[in-house]
Amino acid sequence: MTLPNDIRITPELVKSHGLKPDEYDRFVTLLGREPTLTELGICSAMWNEHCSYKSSKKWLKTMPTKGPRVIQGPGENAGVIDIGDGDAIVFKMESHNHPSFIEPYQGAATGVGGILRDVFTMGARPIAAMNALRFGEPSHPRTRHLVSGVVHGIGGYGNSFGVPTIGGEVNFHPRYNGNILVNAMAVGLARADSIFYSKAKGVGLPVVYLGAKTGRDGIHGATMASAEFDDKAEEKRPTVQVGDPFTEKCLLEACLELMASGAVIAIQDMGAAGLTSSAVEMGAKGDLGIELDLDKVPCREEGMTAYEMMLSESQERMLMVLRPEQEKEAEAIFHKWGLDFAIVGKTTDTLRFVIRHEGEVKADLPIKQMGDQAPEYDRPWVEPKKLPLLSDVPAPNDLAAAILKIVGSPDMCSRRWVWEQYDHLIQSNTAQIPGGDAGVVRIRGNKAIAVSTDVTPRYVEADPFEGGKQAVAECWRNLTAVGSLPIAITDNLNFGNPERPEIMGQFVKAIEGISAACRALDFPVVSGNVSLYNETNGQGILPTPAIGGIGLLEDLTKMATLAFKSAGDEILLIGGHGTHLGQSIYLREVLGREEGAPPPVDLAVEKRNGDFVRNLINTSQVSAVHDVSDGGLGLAIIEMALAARLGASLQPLTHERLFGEDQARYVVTCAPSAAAAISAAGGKAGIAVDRIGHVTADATLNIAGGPSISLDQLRSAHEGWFPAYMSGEL
Amino acid sequence: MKAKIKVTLKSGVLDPQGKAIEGALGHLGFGGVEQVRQGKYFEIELAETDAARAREQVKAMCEKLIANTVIENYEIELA
Amino acid sequence: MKAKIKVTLKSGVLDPQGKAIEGALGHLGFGGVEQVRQGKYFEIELAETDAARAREQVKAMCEKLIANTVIENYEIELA
Amino acid sequence: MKSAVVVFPGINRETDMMLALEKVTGTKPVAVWHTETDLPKVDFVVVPGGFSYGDYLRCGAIAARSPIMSDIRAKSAKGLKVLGVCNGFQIITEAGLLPGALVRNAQLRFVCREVKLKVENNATFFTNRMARGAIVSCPVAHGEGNYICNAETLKRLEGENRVVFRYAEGSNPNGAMNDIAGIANQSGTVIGMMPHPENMIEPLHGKTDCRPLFESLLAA
Ligand SMILES: Nc1ncnc2c1ncn2[C@@H]1O[C@H](COP(=O)(O)OP(=O)(O)O)[C@@H](O)[C@H]1O
Ligand SMILES: [Mg+2]
Repeated sequence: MTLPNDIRITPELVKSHGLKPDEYDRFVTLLGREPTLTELGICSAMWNEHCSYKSSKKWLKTMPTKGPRVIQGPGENAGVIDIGDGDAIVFKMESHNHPSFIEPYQGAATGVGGILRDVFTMGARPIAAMNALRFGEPSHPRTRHLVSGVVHGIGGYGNSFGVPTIGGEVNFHPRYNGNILVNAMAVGLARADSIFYSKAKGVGLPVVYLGAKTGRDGIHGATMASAEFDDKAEEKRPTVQVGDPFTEKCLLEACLELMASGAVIAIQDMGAAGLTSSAVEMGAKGDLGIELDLDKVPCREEGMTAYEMMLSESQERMLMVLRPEQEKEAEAIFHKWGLDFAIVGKTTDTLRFVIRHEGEVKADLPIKQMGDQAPEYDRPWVEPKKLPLLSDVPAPNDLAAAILKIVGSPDMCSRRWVWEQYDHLIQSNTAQIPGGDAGVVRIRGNKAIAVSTDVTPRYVEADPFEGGKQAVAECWRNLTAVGSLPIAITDNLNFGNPERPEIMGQFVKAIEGISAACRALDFPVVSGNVSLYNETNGQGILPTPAIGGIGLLEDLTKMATLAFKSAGDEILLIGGHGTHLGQSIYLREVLGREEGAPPPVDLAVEKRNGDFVRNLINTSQVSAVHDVSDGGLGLAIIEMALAARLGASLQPLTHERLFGEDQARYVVTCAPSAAAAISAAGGKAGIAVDRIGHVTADATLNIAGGPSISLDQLRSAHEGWFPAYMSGEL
Repeated sequence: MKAKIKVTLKSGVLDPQGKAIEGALGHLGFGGVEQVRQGKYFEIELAETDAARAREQVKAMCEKLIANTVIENYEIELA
Repeated sequence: MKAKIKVTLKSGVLDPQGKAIEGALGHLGFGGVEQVRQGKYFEIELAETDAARAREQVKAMCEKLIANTVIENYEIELA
Repeated sequence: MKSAVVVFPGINRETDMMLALEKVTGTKPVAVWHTETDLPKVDFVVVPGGFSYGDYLRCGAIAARSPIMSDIRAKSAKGLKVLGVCNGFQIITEAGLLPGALVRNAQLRFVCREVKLKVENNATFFTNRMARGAIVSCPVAHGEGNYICNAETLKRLEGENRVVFRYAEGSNPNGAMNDIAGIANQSGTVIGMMPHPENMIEPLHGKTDCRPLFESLLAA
């Protein structure tokens, strides 16, 4: 069979579509003929890294994805977990790195829009959002503009849509100068018995187009998003996708209303490679063919070609297979919300993906090969070199100065400037706003969930395996520190160019580490996203596997917060004193060195200590809890003091003890009368419990035999950096 | 001198605002509205008195700050 | 026909955006910027072909929706 | 006390408001869709917060011109009690129920934070359970809450004791004139405010400072 082929497919054209010659040959063999331009476009979109996971599949398969609470693991729009009482939590994290680098406001905004869509496509109402951000060094000429645009864009979309943004991360590092990371996470609530999937069922059923009209937005965004950057990036720019949170909000309400009516058989949002990937996904998953008539597609612009319609990444669109008898009802719902509704095709039993436009067949492809049988690579990789354990790191000349430097450093200072631009209260269920160890939102009654995103890229760079373990462990620890039981994670694996064996080595070992931690902590991976080729002129980002975790709080009245509660309370360090300064914030910020092995993570100890602390919280034995992570014990205690306007008086502490970043540790406070019992219980469990001081009414941090610093001083350092930097004063 | 600058979205770039206004005008009973596009408008008072130099300056301001040339075009008028 | 509408803040109404741009231009090293005022700009495609009637329509649109006459002035140009 | 909450496309704090009304007053309000032309018989109507029509053109501008608002305008002229919160304040102001305008926050950023509110007028249907001069905590969440009006309007608002809420203790988050957080019309039957009392009524919210506002509705 041949198709009318207006444009000759040259090697250059193939290359410009990001297809390698062998991949193109594979495609031609598959077709038994030369493809049309539309077919080439479809193939390039489906087979690029972003949609096909061709470099990562092999390794993603090795992650633990099962567990008693898992309703849906990786492979759908989002993961689904059971939280009891017939409730399910639907969540996922996704990157929008390259678009945000090119146009920070719209890139970040549409990133948020995309992940929200992934969640409500499955029938869940979004109840929380998070964002993990990585920028270049503050002194880089573009950094301020990028931070401002990205934060503004995340707020602009999420606030208008109406989801509380309750947490995230912000890091700065020169290795992100040419490739920032914008990872957005969304969490939704659904009934466990009414989750919606993308798998089409039934032959001859209408395929319906919902939402906004199709324009030329982001054509080739999907292929762009997997192309390594060079200085020409700005020229390679696709027409930027513009987000419309208002339409998305209407789309959410319309979809939930329609789902409740029982009319929906299968539904899939149009993300990267819009109409193409959504249609192929629905068909391939359901072992069905799909026929689309592009003359029926609602277009925003004149004279759009089949190629453009199939590759457009216009936002706020959905594709759905509908029960024919409820067509009119469905249409009425969408028109009520002012959205487009058009029947653009039907399901078939041919297993072909057929595109008609203006009376011509523009594409006729084997649907399964385009979808779940895309190429898969086992890329060569090398074992990362181990760095030596760093011993005897010198003490600072001036301890007070060192503390203030760390408290006010770009990575450690307060993120208030960021999260005050996010509506973290909407929906009336926010029990813990940003600034604590995890964001917490009420589900109903006293049941709530906690959410945290974590990774320490400098650890992963120094040791991908330990760093991968640490990212999961810290997330688990943050969820534990508010008293919740960690139950599942999503991930966003941001790495450099996988065609370089050392980068692939980082990827492989990080996944090994993540998997080991997930197994040890009963913390399965239920969804995720991979972003590769984060590299500019051969310089890759720090490997950044962001972990987004969900914890369950059965009784909100037991929730712990990090603020000191009352003067006189004893301060206990659980998990032993700090010793490890390799790759620490102290080493970097005070001594200006990024060296050595990161702190090792003993997963058994992590679990034992965490379960112990969670039990203290659930039995109301402690008044405040904070995990010890970046910056060590010193920063943890300062954050607890600043949050309460209460001081702390501490026994003598060496710089190892103050700044060591040893894992599996927590700071808790309790009534003096309760301290003995807690250390006794710790003793029995073989857990070090050190009574290191007490909370004071006077607003100073007091270290016996060391400095004493007023909270005002600490606060202005902690709160000062971000606003000063953003206003251009730094 | 005074510079008047019109900043408009490049053609093809989605304009949610324009779309919403279009709809609202319809509901208010205004017929025959085929399309609405929303842009920005700026008036800048300059110390510069030489038109050519003023235009140069304003062009640079647009490129650097006033217009987001990734998605917007601009048009300068001097008075 | 096509209507071009400039909506500007009434003099005396403070304009935080304009002020911010003024400041930013200063930071960027643009001297001699005495004042910046930000307004809105609209382009409306009309079915109407008669200029007088078109102007009437657009005037009504501005009064009813497009400008907030409590704080804004508008200026219509037909093309 | 029968109340209604008006819903426009893009409004997103209607559930927060309905929950607060139900939790404090004990009666569930009715939700009214913007295309309705006739408001059901109620003692009190709330225009809630959100981003009606995406805040496109101007915050509240498009919603203010929808069918239901004409009926609310008519009924408020006959004394119907109206409360506009955040986007609701912007909507009823655009609709001409209150004077002045709400423009971009002075710092040009959206702000979500707890502020202190001073109750300047406790003789209204929404403040009668509060002491005059009382200071309460209340969250704000808006990008365009900067209240402005001309000199004589400001003079009248102050002179006629129509400033109901003022940002206290230097907590003005948006640069509003005279720290104005909420105002009333001449007869005191229409109140608009930027802060979100509906988000501070139960222990979960950290404080319950704003419960008395809703309790006031029962006395009114
Ligand atoms: N981009 C962001 N958006 C919202 N909240 C953020 C963001 N970045 C950091 N935060 C919040 O600031 C606090 C400190 O962040 P971080 O130091 O990463 O916490 P932790 O060390 O407990 O993981 C957390 O409550 C976090 O949720
Ligand atoms: Mg923490």
